[in-house]
Amino acid sequence: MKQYGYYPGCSLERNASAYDKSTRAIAPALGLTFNEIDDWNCCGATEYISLEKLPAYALVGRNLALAAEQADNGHQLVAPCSACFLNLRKADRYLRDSPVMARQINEALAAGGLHYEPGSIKVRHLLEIIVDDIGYEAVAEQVQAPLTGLRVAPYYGCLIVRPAFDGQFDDMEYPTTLDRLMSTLGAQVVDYPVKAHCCGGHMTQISEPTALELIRRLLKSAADYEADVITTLCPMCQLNLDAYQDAVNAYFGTDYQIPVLYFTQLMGLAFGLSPEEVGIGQELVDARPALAHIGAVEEEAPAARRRPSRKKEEGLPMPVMPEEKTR
Amino acid sequence: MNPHKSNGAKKERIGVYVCHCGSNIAGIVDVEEVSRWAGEVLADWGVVVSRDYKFMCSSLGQELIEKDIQELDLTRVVVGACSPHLHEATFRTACANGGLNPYLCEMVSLREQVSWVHTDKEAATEKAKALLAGGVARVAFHEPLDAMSVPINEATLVVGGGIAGIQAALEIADSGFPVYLVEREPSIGGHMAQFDKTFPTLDCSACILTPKMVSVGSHPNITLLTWSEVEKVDGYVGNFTATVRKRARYINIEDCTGCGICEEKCPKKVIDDVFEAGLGYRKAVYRPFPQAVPKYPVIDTENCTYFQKGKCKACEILCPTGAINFEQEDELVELKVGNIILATGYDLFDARRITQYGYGRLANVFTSLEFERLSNAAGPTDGEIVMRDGKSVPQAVGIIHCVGSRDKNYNNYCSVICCMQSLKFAHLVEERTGAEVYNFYIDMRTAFKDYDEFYQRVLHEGVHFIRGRVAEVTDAARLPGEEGKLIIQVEDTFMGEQRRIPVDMVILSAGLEPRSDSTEVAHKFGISCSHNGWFIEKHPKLDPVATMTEGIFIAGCAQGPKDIPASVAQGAAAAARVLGRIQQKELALEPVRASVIAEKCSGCRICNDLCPFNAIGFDEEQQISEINPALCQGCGTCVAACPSGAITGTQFSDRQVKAQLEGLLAFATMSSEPVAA
Amino acid sequence: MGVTATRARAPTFFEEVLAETPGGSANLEMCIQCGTCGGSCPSAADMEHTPRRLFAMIEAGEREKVLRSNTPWYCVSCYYCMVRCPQEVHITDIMYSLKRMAVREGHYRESSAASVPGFSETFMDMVENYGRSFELGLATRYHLRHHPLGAMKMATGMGLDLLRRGRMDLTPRRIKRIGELKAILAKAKELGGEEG
Amino acid sequence: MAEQNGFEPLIIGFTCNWCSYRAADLAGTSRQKYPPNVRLVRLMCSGRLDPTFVLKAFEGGADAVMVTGCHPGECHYLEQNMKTLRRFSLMRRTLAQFGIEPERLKLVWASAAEGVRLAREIGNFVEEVRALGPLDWPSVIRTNGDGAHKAPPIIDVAPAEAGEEVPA
Repeated sequence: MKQYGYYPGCSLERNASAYDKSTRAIAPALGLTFNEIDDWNCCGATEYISLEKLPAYALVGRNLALAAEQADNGHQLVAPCSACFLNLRKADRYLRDSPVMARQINEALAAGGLHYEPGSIKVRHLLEIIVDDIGYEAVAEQVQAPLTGLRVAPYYGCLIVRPAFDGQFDDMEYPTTLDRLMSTLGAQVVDYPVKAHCCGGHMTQISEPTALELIRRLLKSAADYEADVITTLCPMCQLNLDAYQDAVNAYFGTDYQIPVLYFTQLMGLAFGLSPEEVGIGQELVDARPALAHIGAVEEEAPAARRRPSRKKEEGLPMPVMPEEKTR
Repeated sequence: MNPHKSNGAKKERIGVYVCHCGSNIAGIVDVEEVSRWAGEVLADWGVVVSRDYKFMCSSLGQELIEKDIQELDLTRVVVGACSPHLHEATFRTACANGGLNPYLCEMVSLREQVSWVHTDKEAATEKAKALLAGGVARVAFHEPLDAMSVPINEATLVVGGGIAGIQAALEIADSGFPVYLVEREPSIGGHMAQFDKTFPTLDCSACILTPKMVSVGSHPNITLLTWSEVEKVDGYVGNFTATVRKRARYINIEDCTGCGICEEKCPKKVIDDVFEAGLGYRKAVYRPFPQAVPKYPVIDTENCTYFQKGKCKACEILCPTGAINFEQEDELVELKVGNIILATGYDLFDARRITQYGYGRLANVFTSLEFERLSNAAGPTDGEIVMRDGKSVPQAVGIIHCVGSRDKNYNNYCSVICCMQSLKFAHLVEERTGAEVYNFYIDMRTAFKDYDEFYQRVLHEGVHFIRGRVAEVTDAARLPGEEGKLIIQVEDTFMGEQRRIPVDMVILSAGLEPRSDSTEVAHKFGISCSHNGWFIEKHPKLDPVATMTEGIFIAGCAQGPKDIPASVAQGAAAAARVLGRIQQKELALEPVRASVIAEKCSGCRICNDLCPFNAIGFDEEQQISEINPALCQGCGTCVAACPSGAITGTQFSDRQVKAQLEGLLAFATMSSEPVAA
Repeated sequence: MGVTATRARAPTFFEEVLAETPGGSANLEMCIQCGTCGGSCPSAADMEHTPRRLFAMIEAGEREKVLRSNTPWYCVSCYYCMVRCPQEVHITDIMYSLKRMAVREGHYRESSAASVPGFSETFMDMVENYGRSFELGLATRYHLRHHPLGAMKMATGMGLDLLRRGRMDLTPRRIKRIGELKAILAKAKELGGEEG
Repeated sequence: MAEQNGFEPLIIGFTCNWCSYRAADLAGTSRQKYPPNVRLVRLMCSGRLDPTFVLKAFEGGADAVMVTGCHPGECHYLEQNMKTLRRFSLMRRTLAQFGIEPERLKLVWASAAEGVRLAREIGNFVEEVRALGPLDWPSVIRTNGDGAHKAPPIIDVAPAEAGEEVPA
């Protein structure tokens, strides 16, 4: 059993409870134990830092201090939400880089009886521990109901891959770990170009037209490549792509109907869990039609599909990518 | 504290000369006071005369020193002026002219280390005194030395058969001296042989290069070793021994006529990622290109069906002269040479590393080298500029500058050639396809003769120029006009707005990088590499093709990115330096050398492994270490490491350094009164 | 690194921006105006000035123009600019610094993004009083205050759907030791005030 | 420049002929200002730095010693600066044994192109040493040596060269 501190973050309490539910549901199969940090507080998202500097770092600092205090978790703290992941990791990094700020933050924490030694907690994203600590092979062993025939568009968003504050986990522009994880589950991975582009984050609250355009770009590209479902690893991305899909359709006169599921939900389904056990049904764009054809006897030949082709059959040779050589 | 008190009977007569350097030193340092002080306070230390003068380096200043040596019987000279790197040679000559051994002179830097870097006149004057005291204390322990000399072997080894190496080899060979030219690939020619046109004149690259290649191949003074690599270098300037591995070609060259039938009949086709930059094919037995020098092919065993599967031998069966020889083995050749020129060239930046530009993922993104082959009449498309499908002609082409250059995430230097190369591409695309061409640049760098005129010409041809570093190249269409296109997303910094330009083809002007093995090569030849991996020249301005290692010279892109004219100039310059050496017949060396005091050496051998130049050997018979003065470069590491104090270094002996320390600290608190010891 | 405040004069606007930005050196003095940031920005089309232009304005000391600009408020924190910047300028962090300075000096009120900090303020109030955010309730509150029409839309359309699927709280959750958090934040604000 | 205690430290800087000495030249030609507290000694290579030079400098009244050399991988004698790096760590430990703050010995890599950097490093070091205060070498020996008023024995480890007396 691998032990980790667990920082669900505000979204997973309610809006993204399907993410929380499915994460907890697949943990036993993967040999993961998550110990939720007691009495954690909000990480401040992208908002708090816009108004206050030191209090914003103190806010995150309290979580790091609590995680360090409740250290029956190997000093590893897992955050499933990309924004929480970034804020926790960034605070730890900046406190390490700036002894002056570290001193000030600890002065503030002392007011609440807490202390944090920068660098004592290693912040990890949920996807990162599944891919790096558990590994694709171990995941493959758990697959009982492969997602054969399901065309999945892996959507990474920004903050899990950028700006790599504490070691780069995947390519910052064209990541592939989630792609590989989805293939491991038996899904047909859609290699579409905008998988690490931005969903707009809180821009929906600030300038809705700006946000809708960003969401439209993602939906359009996923639709161009005929994805059945988009899979995500961040509550903010899920909310924007899912809950604002109707608004995008209304604003741009489009008709996208692409369900957006957390990668843990798809893992759960592939592991043989029931849709209810992984929180299917909480999404606004109904995933059931897309999921219905998993396990369908015959899937129509992919060649019949119209989609932009990347590689030409003849003509001049394409450069060989290093990963193609090694695989 | 007087460093010389203990020096007993032998009292030196020291002359001190303080230079005003116009107002450069005198503006901050009170030179008259410094000179007066040295004459009085340092009289105890042997100073018999101290003078200041407007310009010590002038002929009048030098004569002053010469005259004093003769009239006052000076035995040592200290000059407080500029950096020794500037005028040490000048004042040594003055000493020699006055009849004093030139190495009995010491220079103190009062300009670079005092007047130019300090503002407080009083503090600067006190520091100048301290530095002078250090020099005076040190100079007493200088020894008269003779410059060393070594004989020079007339043969030269040139490593790398690109344009710089070719030029160097021809210059030396034409002067009548033997040259060995070693090239790793099956043919000489280097990158230049891959190009179609050369900027800014648009000369055909092959037309100007091929005659030179032929000269190399047929030159009586040049021994060409292609498909070969230098494995080991021993020896020192004038007297190197290089061991070269001649890889087996599996061709008996005395029988081969270069007819090309083997190539034609070989059933195995492979992507040629060297000469064709991955854009074309070659066979398993091949010459990289028809004009290859030498004309003999090689068999690439990794791809040859016979070597891999044990049968085929089509080439052997069909060769009209029976020149194929599958039994051939690598050969090791020892070359004795006096000088070595390294012209090992560059690698192209791997554009796959900048993921957002899509190279390797998006079919119609090309690198600059791919485009050179695409536009080359002898290339895989016979010079047709077409897209990756091999037939469609692009209607819009984007050329991106600075790919992998001027970027701290990759290489933070400018690759020098990319702006001009991109302009050349723009011209060729415009001329041959009539496509709309867009150049995306950060700064347009068109220095050197006729370069900016070429920019003007391309502007006139209607090529679009957008000032902005491209953010990404994507096939994710947002708008109807973008469907099926590559979209270049960029901020047009002159407009101050983000733009998306749909094109059919993107050319990445990839930067130049040091060879991936440049550090190992530098090590092998005993020269230095910058942290990027470029070879380091002896002086960036005044000695650009020599290295810190005597007898080893560098030319072309191995030293840093440069264009063809500059590479040719360096090749010729390196040749000139070598020829100068050869003409001297023997070479004088700076006598900064370490030597072992035999009676003190305990034979512990600690020093043996410390020397990077393998100058320290061990005399088994006497059980002591010994230093080969011709190999020793004088770094002094062994001197510092010897636990018995048995190694001493001329010019930087323990007593010289320690005396200087005492001098520097004798007036410790910045007051000019000696501190009571 | 290149910019050290050893001179005996009041810091320039440029230096103030650097001082406000945490995490070692923000490298703003290294900007070569190449536009990689403006080219990469997903919301550049809606910005009054591209980030690159804003940096030139900071260099020129155009305090009011910069702090009145809507640019930082349209930053979506995607970090594309920061990871692509060839000079390693900490662009995203500088945007946060500019937001804080704009709010502190009240300049944002004159910008076209005048209502934007309101969202952040609502968010901050919630975090300070409950220790957690409940983003959808937050959105409703914010909209009620700033965009009543938007709030209507939230409440009837998407909001209702989310509520129905159990994804929206009507009341925020409060952490157990809210007093501890309040004390920490109060102390941090005090220290921040000293610093500013 | 802060002058709270009026203490002007005296620092000896050892430079490599090929990089840091040239960096000092460059600092001069580009008129980079730095405090006059440092006096430079030229060696051919930082690898020439005999530990006794450092002790000699402290004994002679220096408050601190700065060792400068080429960046790792850029040594003009290939890799001798790496030997300096090893000796540097050793010397710092030795200093600590004498009761001298190891911070009084500093290692700075500076290429021939880094005049600005060298000037800045000198400036920083002067401030660091100013904060440490003056080094009282004789009392250091008194409290940490074997009670005698003499230099630590390591000074005499390298015997005088044949027929010469080491100036003392």
